[in-house]
Amino acid sequence: MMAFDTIVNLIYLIGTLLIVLGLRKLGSPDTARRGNIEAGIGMGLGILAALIARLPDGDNNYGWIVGGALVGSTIGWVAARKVKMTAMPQMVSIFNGFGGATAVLLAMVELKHYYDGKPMAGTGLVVTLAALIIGGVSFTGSMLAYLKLDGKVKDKNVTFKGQNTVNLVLLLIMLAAAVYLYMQGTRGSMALALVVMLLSLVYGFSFVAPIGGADMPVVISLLNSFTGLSAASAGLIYGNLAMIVGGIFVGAAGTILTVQMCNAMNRSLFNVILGGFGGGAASAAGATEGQTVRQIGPTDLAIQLYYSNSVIFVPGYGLAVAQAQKALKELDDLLSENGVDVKYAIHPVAGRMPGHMNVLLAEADVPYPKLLDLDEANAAFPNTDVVVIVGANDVVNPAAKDDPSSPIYGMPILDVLAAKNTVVIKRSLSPGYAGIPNPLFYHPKNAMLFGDAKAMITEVAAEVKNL
Amino acid sequence: MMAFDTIVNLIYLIGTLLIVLGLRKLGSPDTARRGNIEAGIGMGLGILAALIARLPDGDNNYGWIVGGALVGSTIGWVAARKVKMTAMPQMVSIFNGFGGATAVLLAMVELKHYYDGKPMAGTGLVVTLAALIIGGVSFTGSMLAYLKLDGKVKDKNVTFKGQNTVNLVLLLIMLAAAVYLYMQGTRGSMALALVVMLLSLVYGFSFVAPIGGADMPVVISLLNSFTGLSAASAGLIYGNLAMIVGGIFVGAAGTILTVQMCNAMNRSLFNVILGGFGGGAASAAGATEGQTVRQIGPTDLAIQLYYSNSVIFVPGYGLAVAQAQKALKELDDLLSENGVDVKYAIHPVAGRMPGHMNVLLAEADVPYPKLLDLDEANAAFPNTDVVVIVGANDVVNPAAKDDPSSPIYGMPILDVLAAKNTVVIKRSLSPGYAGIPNPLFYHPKNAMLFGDAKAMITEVAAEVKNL
Amino acid sequence: MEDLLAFFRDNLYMIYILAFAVILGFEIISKVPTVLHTPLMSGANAVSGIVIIGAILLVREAKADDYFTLGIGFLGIVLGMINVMGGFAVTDRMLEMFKKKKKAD
Amino acid sequence: MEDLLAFFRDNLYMIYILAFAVILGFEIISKVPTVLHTPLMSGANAVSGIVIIGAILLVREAKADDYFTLGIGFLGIVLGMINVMGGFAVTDRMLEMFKKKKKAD
Ligand SMILES: NC(=O)c1ccc[n+]([C@@H]2O[C@H](COP(=O)([O-])OP(=O)(O)OC[C@H]3O[C@@H](n4cnc5c(N)ncnc54)[C@H](OP(=O)(O)O)[C@@H]3O)[C@@H](O)[C@H]2O)c1
Ligand SMILES: NC(=O)c1ccc[n+]([C@@H]2O[C@H](COP(=O)([O-])OP(=O)(O)OC[C@H]3O[C@@H](n4cnc5c(N)ncnc54)[C@H](OP(=O)(O)O)[C@@H]3O)[C@@H](O)[C@H]2O)c1
Repeated sequence: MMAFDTIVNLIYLIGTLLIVLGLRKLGSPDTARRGNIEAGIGMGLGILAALIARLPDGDNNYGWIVGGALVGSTIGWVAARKVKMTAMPQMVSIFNGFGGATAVLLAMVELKHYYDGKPMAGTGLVVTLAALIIGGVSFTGSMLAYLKLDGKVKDKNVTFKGQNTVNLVLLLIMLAAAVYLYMQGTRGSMALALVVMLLSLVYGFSFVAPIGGADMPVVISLLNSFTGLSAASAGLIYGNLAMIVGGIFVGAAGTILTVQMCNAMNRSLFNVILGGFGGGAASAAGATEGQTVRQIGPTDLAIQLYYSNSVIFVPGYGLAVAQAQKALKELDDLLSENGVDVKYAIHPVAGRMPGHMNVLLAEADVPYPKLLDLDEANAAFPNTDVVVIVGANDVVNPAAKDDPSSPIYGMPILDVLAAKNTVVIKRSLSPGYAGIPNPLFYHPKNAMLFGDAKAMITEVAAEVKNL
Repeated sequence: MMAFDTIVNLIYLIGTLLIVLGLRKLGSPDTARRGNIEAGIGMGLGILAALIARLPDGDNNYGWIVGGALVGSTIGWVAARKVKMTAMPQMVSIFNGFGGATAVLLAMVELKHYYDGKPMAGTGLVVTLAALIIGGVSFTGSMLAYLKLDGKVKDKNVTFKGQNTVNLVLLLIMLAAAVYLYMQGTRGSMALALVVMLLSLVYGFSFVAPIGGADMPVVISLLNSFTGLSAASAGLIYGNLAMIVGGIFVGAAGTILTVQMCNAMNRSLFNVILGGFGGGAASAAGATEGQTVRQIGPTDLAIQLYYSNSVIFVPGYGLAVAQAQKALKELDDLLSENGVDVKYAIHPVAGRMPGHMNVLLAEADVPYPKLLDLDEANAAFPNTDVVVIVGANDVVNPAAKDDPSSPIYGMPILDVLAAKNTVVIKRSLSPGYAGIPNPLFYHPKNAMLFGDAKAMITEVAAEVKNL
Repeated sequence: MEDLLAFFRDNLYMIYILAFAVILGFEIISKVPTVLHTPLMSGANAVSGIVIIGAILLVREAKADDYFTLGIGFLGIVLGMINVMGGFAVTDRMLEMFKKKKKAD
Repeated sequence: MEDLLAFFRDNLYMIYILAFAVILGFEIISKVPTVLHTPLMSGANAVSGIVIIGAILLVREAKADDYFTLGIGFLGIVLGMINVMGGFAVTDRMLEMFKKKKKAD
């Protein structure tokens, strides 16, 4: 029987190592998919070990477990398969929230048992409360992040002046309540535990509220590291090494990933959490008033593209919104058939999640060698006849290079003005994510084609066909 | 007293983490120096903890310890400060051997105590024997590596036909003896232990013997990982976590570093250990017979350089041997003063240790921005008037690109023929490290300046001064 | 203070493990290319669902008539499993997209 | 087999630590630029001198008249200390060279 326990522990060990090594492989394009599968197998081994491990008592209740697992996997699987490629971040956010919720549920049950008289080890109460509040914050935070990403909640509906102060106060109250509950020891009660739980749920919501909707990918990564930490805390309750190690590992990985994402946008995590962007927009907008904009029609653009030698498309968030990737690929095909050299310039933070554009274009079967990264694109622009910017804005804003007072100053951009001509396809002159005006629109080299990205691209393609 | 033990353990922990984090920082140029210092502090903490930890018995004998530590540090420090920059790998090899020797000494004493009747834990004997044989191989292996690197032992003096078979047999005998000693348990004897020790020392020597002298840096890295493993084994004897973790960590790091070094030379570790290179040289050499070589004198080269717009120097092993780096820097200064754009192209495996050329040129105060790495250099050659190859050979051998039958085929090279002219400074037409002829010497674009690198460079510089 | 020391004493090995897990987490993620941030986030999210193990243990340890624990535990398993299964599946779908590109390479 | 299982049982935490140390060692070294290989090798060499701790413990545990142990232990400390001190010093000297270049950058 001792031998059996050891085997169970070995399964846990192998599972944990597979998870670590799997996530490691996820970090490199060649091995990413295999890495994900390995991590999944590792998780499966962990679950297997938890199912077969010998326990001191209890009735096993495998029926409940298998039932719950079946329901959960089915929902998870179907949701993951059905979700649209563009709605992935929302999905991840919901999933993450559920992980946090699980930690909350565990903590509440353990607290109930504790107050019913079941003893807890010395650090048991601390870690239970940690699992409770971290899980709680992660749960509601993730849900709000989902709602914001999905456009169901608009930033302006959940923000107000002085919010950051209110948040700080809320955080302190929540922590104080948790500490008080800890001090009470066995004299605590479920009622008090419920209060702590509610406070953590409220704080999770209010923590995410002031953060701009477009920053949600970063926030999800941060909340994901919270879920990891709550899992690790829960692991300490059960003395389960796989949960502890896996949770801590994800906590660390999520934290550094969050920082990396912020770096890619040239912003600090602090700046993101405090709600960043948007403040200086109104004043700066005035500067461009009175400047003129040159417009172009679909037919003219079709002709211009048709007779070019080289064209580079710069896709942005608007392409994703308009679902214009397939139309763009068709236009590309038509042009390529006629000997035009067509490429795509992918800015690392174009769109709303890292790799957003790569994923969209891959979905539309654009071959990989046609995609230029930031440096390649900037090297290619000087030899390019026309750069067509499709629903992108911030990533081609020259203010990031020229204007030290701009909030995006310092962010590396696609330097499209190095090309002979540029055309921007978007619906209006309104600003993008960072909420700042774009001098490119008013540049003599540039022409604007106003309209929905998909509609316009389709029209241009039709015109090219007629030529 | 419990508290004291815990503090000692915490010191060990912090020491170990500092070592790990220090080595991590060693991997990036900006933080490398700080990383080394941090790892050193970590080691210091480990030693401190070992000095103050409470032990079950023993007389402490601090006199002996302090004495030994003083002698050892003084020797180590003076040797490290006095050694010439070019002789660093030799030094490292000796140091590494001493680490292995320490493990051997520990193991022998523990065995003596064991046979004298002191009990050992279940796995104690296994790990003691492991420390003994791994340490022994590392010791003599490192010593021979040192002798080879220093030129005190020539490859041909220690190689013979069928050596690899002999080595395999030796390895098996050594392992068999160790297993036998283990099986004997308390019935073993110091005499037998001495036999095992001698076998490991002999095997260490014979293991390194067939490996080419120029591959010694790779071998040292491998032997270093052995020393780490022997330290970890010794750590298991004492149940000392710092030794175990530190040793295993270095074992893993050394192993992967060895593999990386092999990759940089486009060879496998297996190929290196079996003695690689040299076999096909004689036959291939015939191919170049009858081809003509264009020679150039120092005066002509001086004029050519003086009237060029851009010159790139390609330093190689011959530059290191001739100690010509200072002379080259002087020539650079003279040319730069006269408006010639001078750069240096650094191949990653030029010379005999990684970073060899960078270190040498840094020693001669060549500013960093003048150094081009492989890709930068290959991009710069097409716009370069003259490329002067100083004591380099393999790293500019076009056969690596053109000739699939060449043993270095596939190794990335400096593509100097893309430049307008090339000049090679070396003493003869004899091959370099890989032992293969170099078609570059016979190329119409190329001229040879025969002579010692330092002498020739100094002459050219003198001629430039006279112009 | 005494408490803290006692904690360190009793959990020395655990602390080594935690420290290494943290360093590994940092080390593995730093230097990952931007395009892989989203799949990585999603993969890490799936792994954080490891809390499901706790829910399984909770239910197994419960008495068969302890409907409070069983009910909450069941809910925990459902939610945790959605996190795990959905997380890995969605990550795989994202990476499928990337693989397509590879082939064209 | 029984032995092996017993070993795993008694050393479970240790095995986690070892596994993590190995993964960390691999992870930290992979992707290091070629120019830093030599200093890294040298730094790793210095760290392998950690075996000195064993020599110190050996000498401390010996009786003051056990000259065999003391003598060999002394020699071990000398050699180990050469490895440690020399290793770090020589690494520092190499890296000094690299720093020089930085300044000129
Ligand atoms: N990728 C990431 O990981 C990530 C994460 C968080 C934040 N961000 C931030 O997001 C921004 C990304 O820059 P971006 O240039 O891709 O996008 P952007 O600056 O947000 O601009 C998108 C533009 O698309 C246009 N648009 C919207 N719907 C459209 C439609 N149906 N048809 C045509 N155009 C449409 C909008 O203009 P109209 O309304 O006039 O049409 C808008 O100006 C950066 O500031 C980045 O820092 C990125
Ligand atoms: N860097 C590393 O980490 C490392 C480690 C192990 C092996 N290697 C290997 O070492 C080789 C390095 O290539 P390399 O081009 O630097 O060197 P190389 O191919 O070994 O050639 C060096 C040349 O220098 C000449 N030379 C020797 N002494 C000289 C002197 N006093 N004055 C002028 N010339 C002199 C020699 O020709 P003469 O005799 O005609 O003068 C020789 O052909 C590669 O094959 C690489 O794989 C490198």
